[in-house]
Amino acid sequence: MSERIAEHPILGTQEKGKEVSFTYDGKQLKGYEGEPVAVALKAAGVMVHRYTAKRHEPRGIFCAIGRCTDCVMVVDGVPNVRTCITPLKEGMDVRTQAGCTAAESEDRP
Amino acid sequence: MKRYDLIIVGAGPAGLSAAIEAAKRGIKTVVFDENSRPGGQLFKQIHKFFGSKEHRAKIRGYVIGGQLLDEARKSGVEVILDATVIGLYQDREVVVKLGEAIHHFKGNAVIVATGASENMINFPGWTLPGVIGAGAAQTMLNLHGVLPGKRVLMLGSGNVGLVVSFQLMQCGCEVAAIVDAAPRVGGYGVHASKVARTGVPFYLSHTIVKAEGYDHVTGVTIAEVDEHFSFIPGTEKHFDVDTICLAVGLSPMSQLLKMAGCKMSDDPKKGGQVPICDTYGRTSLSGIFAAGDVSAIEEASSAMIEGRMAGVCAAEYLGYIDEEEEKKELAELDDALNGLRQGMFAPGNRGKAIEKTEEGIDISKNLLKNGFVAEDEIERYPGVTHREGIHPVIECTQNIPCNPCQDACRQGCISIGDKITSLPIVTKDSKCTGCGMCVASCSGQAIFLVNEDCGDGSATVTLPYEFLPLPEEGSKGIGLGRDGKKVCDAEVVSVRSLDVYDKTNLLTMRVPKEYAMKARFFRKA
Amino acid sequence: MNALSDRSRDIGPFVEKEGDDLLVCRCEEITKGEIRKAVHDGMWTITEIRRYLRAGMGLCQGQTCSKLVKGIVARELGISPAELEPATSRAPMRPIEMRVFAEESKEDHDEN
Amino acid sequence: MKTNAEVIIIGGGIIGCATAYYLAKRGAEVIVLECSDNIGNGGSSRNGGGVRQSGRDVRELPLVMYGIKHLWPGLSEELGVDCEYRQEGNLRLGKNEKHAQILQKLADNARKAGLDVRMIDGDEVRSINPYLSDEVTVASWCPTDGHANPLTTTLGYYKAARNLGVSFITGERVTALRTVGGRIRQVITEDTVYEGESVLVAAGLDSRPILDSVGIDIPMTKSLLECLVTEAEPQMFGQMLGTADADFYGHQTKHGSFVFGGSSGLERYNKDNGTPVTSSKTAPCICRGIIKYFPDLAKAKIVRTWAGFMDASSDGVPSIGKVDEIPGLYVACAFHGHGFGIAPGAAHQLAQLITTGSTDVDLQDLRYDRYKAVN
Repeated sequence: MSERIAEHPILGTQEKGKEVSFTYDGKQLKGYEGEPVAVALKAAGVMVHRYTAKRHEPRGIFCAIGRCTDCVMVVDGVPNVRTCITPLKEGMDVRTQAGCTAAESEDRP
Repeated sequence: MKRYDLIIVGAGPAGLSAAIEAAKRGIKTVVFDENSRPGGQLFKQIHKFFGSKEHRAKIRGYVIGGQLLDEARKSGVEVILDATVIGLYQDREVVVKLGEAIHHFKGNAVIVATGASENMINFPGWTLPGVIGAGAAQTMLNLHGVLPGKRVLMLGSGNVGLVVSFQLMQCGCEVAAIVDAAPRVGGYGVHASKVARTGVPFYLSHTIVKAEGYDHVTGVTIAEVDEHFSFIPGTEKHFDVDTICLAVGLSPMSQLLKMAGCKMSDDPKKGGQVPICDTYGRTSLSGIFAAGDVSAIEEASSAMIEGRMAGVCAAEYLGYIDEEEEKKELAELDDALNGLRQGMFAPGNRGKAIEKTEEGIDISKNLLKNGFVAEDEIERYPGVTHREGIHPVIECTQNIPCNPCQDACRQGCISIGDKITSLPIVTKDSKCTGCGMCVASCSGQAIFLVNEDCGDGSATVTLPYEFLPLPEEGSKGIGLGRDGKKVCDAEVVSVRSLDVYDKTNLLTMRVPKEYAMKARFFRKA
Repeated sequence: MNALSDRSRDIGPFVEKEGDDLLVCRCEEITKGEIRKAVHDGMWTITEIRRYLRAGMGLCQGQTCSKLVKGIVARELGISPAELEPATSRAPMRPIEMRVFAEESKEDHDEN
Repeated sequence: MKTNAEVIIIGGGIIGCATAYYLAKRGAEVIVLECSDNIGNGGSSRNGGGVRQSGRDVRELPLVMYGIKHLWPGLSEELGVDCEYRQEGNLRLGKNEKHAQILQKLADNARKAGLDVRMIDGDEVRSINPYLSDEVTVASWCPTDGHANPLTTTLGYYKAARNLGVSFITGERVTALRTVGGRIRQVITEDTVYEGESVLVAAGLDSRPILDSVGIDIPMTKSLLECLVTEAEPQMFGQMLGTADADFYGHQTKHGSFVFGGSSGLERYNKDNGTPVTSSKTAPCICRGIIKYFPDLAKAKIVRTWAGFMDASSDGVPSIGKVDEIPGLYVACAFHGHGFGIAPGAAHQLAQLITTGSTDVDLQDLRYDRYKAVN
């Protein structure tokens, strides 16, 4: 449901790093090296980054600049990583977070 | 411990401007910024700035960012990125996270220019993925080239809400509505008008009832509010959207100054908790200065001047210039800042409902309520005149500090006069050549070239056009009124994209002559 | 002494209201109703609300909700939000891994 | 605003709030005066949350043991606020022979006072807490120790006391006490004179200048201690932890975050700019200490650090009880950085002392006038 901007009327075509592969909950996705993990996920149509601890509610990108900490996920095994300011690297393992750990499939409503 | 003469926190417009002022006087200056790109919000601002030449008017924000960065580097400023300042401790000690370690630095002086953070507002469903800050939309669009969504509802009609709505459309998103609980549009009328004429409806005195969706936004319901901001039952309106953007103001990000022990005050007029400081950014602590949004929410243009002021003060504090020179420099900067802090949106007018322009003309009520000037209102402004042949029509109806149009016309058709906030007028005996420089130079996209009667029953209207794809010559479509509704059929005569227009394309459309003063946007059939 | 000094001042009873289940602090998932109730439990300052409920004490440290919390507390107490002192600012300004915090650079960043 | 009551308490920390609560339960009319704008703004909200008997001086053991036996277990229910009390033991850790000797001495003394505390080796330590590194070779283990949330406990006492009619006045700095006819009577602030039949001074470090006005002195010095807290982590362990070296202490909270305190050695010399601000050196030092004991926590993120002044007493234990020379005057201060766990017991006994003149626990060793020259 989201896509990348091919050509911008003011900014033209934006320079991106090289294309890399990463996994999102085990699925192979592609993105560009150095762009925030959240952007690569957004481009792939991923909306839900985590489920909260108390109410088990979905959360995604909110501020996109590392303040609100809503977009945190488990990245390479480390929980609470702010994906909106974490640069994407080849082979990253990105997982939906539930509470403060990686979500199991039953955590998802 | 490593010591700098001057440590600046934040490489936005204020921080970089301060650094340039300091470094060009030989001060060893370092700027830390937590982001991987310098420039702060400038790099997300793709519209042309207001003001006059000295304020870098009609230059796009991201270009100004690049200019500042170049100047900083040339004057020997060390700009360190991905450098998160985690604390401002006693004795002006700045602790910075760099890579995988923390570093301790001392500054003989410290300028804090950390900017602002977005305010948020809560309603049922506000935590759903798809509800985002307007800043988030801007970051995704302009820094990372990804769409936040396809169909967006914008909450907030201040300049941020209006500008970001326009940016969303420039990237191909549809803006379903602009909603604001206030009864009047908060931002510049020209920003509202350029959005409204593309067909975006404004809902003033409305706010969000709830965001809808299961695990992300699929819709939103808004409703009208009364003067106590309570919902009026029966006024609910539903929109299918995938994104809700919140643009409800900014708060100074002043935590570092508070941690350092600066005296603070809570000032709603300045946007929240700010350090108590003098006009030039001197805080209650010796050697610690504040500049830009961190000390009061304003525009990036003012932040640049405030940054320079803080840089000058720091230079005097550090003994690089004497008091006399400081006084002289600050007086000049005072003038520049005062030039910006004028007009109906000046900081002193915040919250006031202004009814008349400085010229004594009634402000358009429709503009404040619906985002565009109504047909029966537009003729009363001095930029809107009728001439034979091609001539500029300047739909500038509010007093804002901005004058590039005056210099844009080589024929001297346009005059603002000495007072930068005055409404532009079309001079009497001027000879318009139709060059279009005025259209491209108007930061508010409020100038049109009109030939009201081409002699064959048609008229031509030239309008600023910053969307893709560009319509081709001869393509048929419709002319939209200021309200974004169809008024007539239209055909594209030409699309001019000169370098001097700086990416504002000039689209000329032919319309039946009775629509010369009505059609203000083109949409391809 | 200030407007909040006499903690016995009558602010009326706590009455449940529509919208009480609305989340305010996104990180710690604290609702408007919990905040309003805390005010009636005697928590009249932003600092006390934070300590009592953890509102604004989560991962983002109140960067998102502090103004909202202030507004609710002020309204409940019948005062202006500007009369409420915001929470103390403390390091680190952003979350920082312990291994990084522990690593104090010896060379204090050499220029290169 | 009320200015007269049976008891005036100076200090709205956990001691003041809890004593007010137990006094009100006994039917007494109480006013609490707090100089800060916030209730519980001193050590009460800045400590590491230990509810611990082991490692304490034997003179204060009876009071803390009384609290752990009679008060802590039902406290959340009694106050209607979750104090997050968790009684899963205290490990005091050591890495070498010197540590072993320190721990052994503390354990021996505590056992004499009737506390179940014993020495265990590194393997047994890791059977209790598998996350501890191999550097830990010895520990003392007290299974009846634990931890609680100092913020909600302090505010819980405040809330409960307020509900019982206690008057709390914040932002009210006491400048002097005054006796009338040989008895304590007046508590004087900048704008107001409060009157009570009894006055309890429980104002931490500020107790010293306040008591000065009636010629009483309790030797105390100031020391700036720091704590830090991590983001929430999955639940790992329930014990309270400390070390023989005192380089760190702390626990995992119910919320999942870890609260740790520690020392850099600079505590007594930190510059005081009027507010307790953290120094730039201490938190990194505490982090290094923690990582050595808990390598798994290296990637946990610190979200906040804070500091507080400890009211260090000259012999390491508090002054609690009646000031015999001035009828009606009571003190409870100089808790020396470990006043949280002992607070319910101390407050409960003070309330009993003020209302009945007697206590269940003998407070003789904690008298205000016990300080004698060493040579």
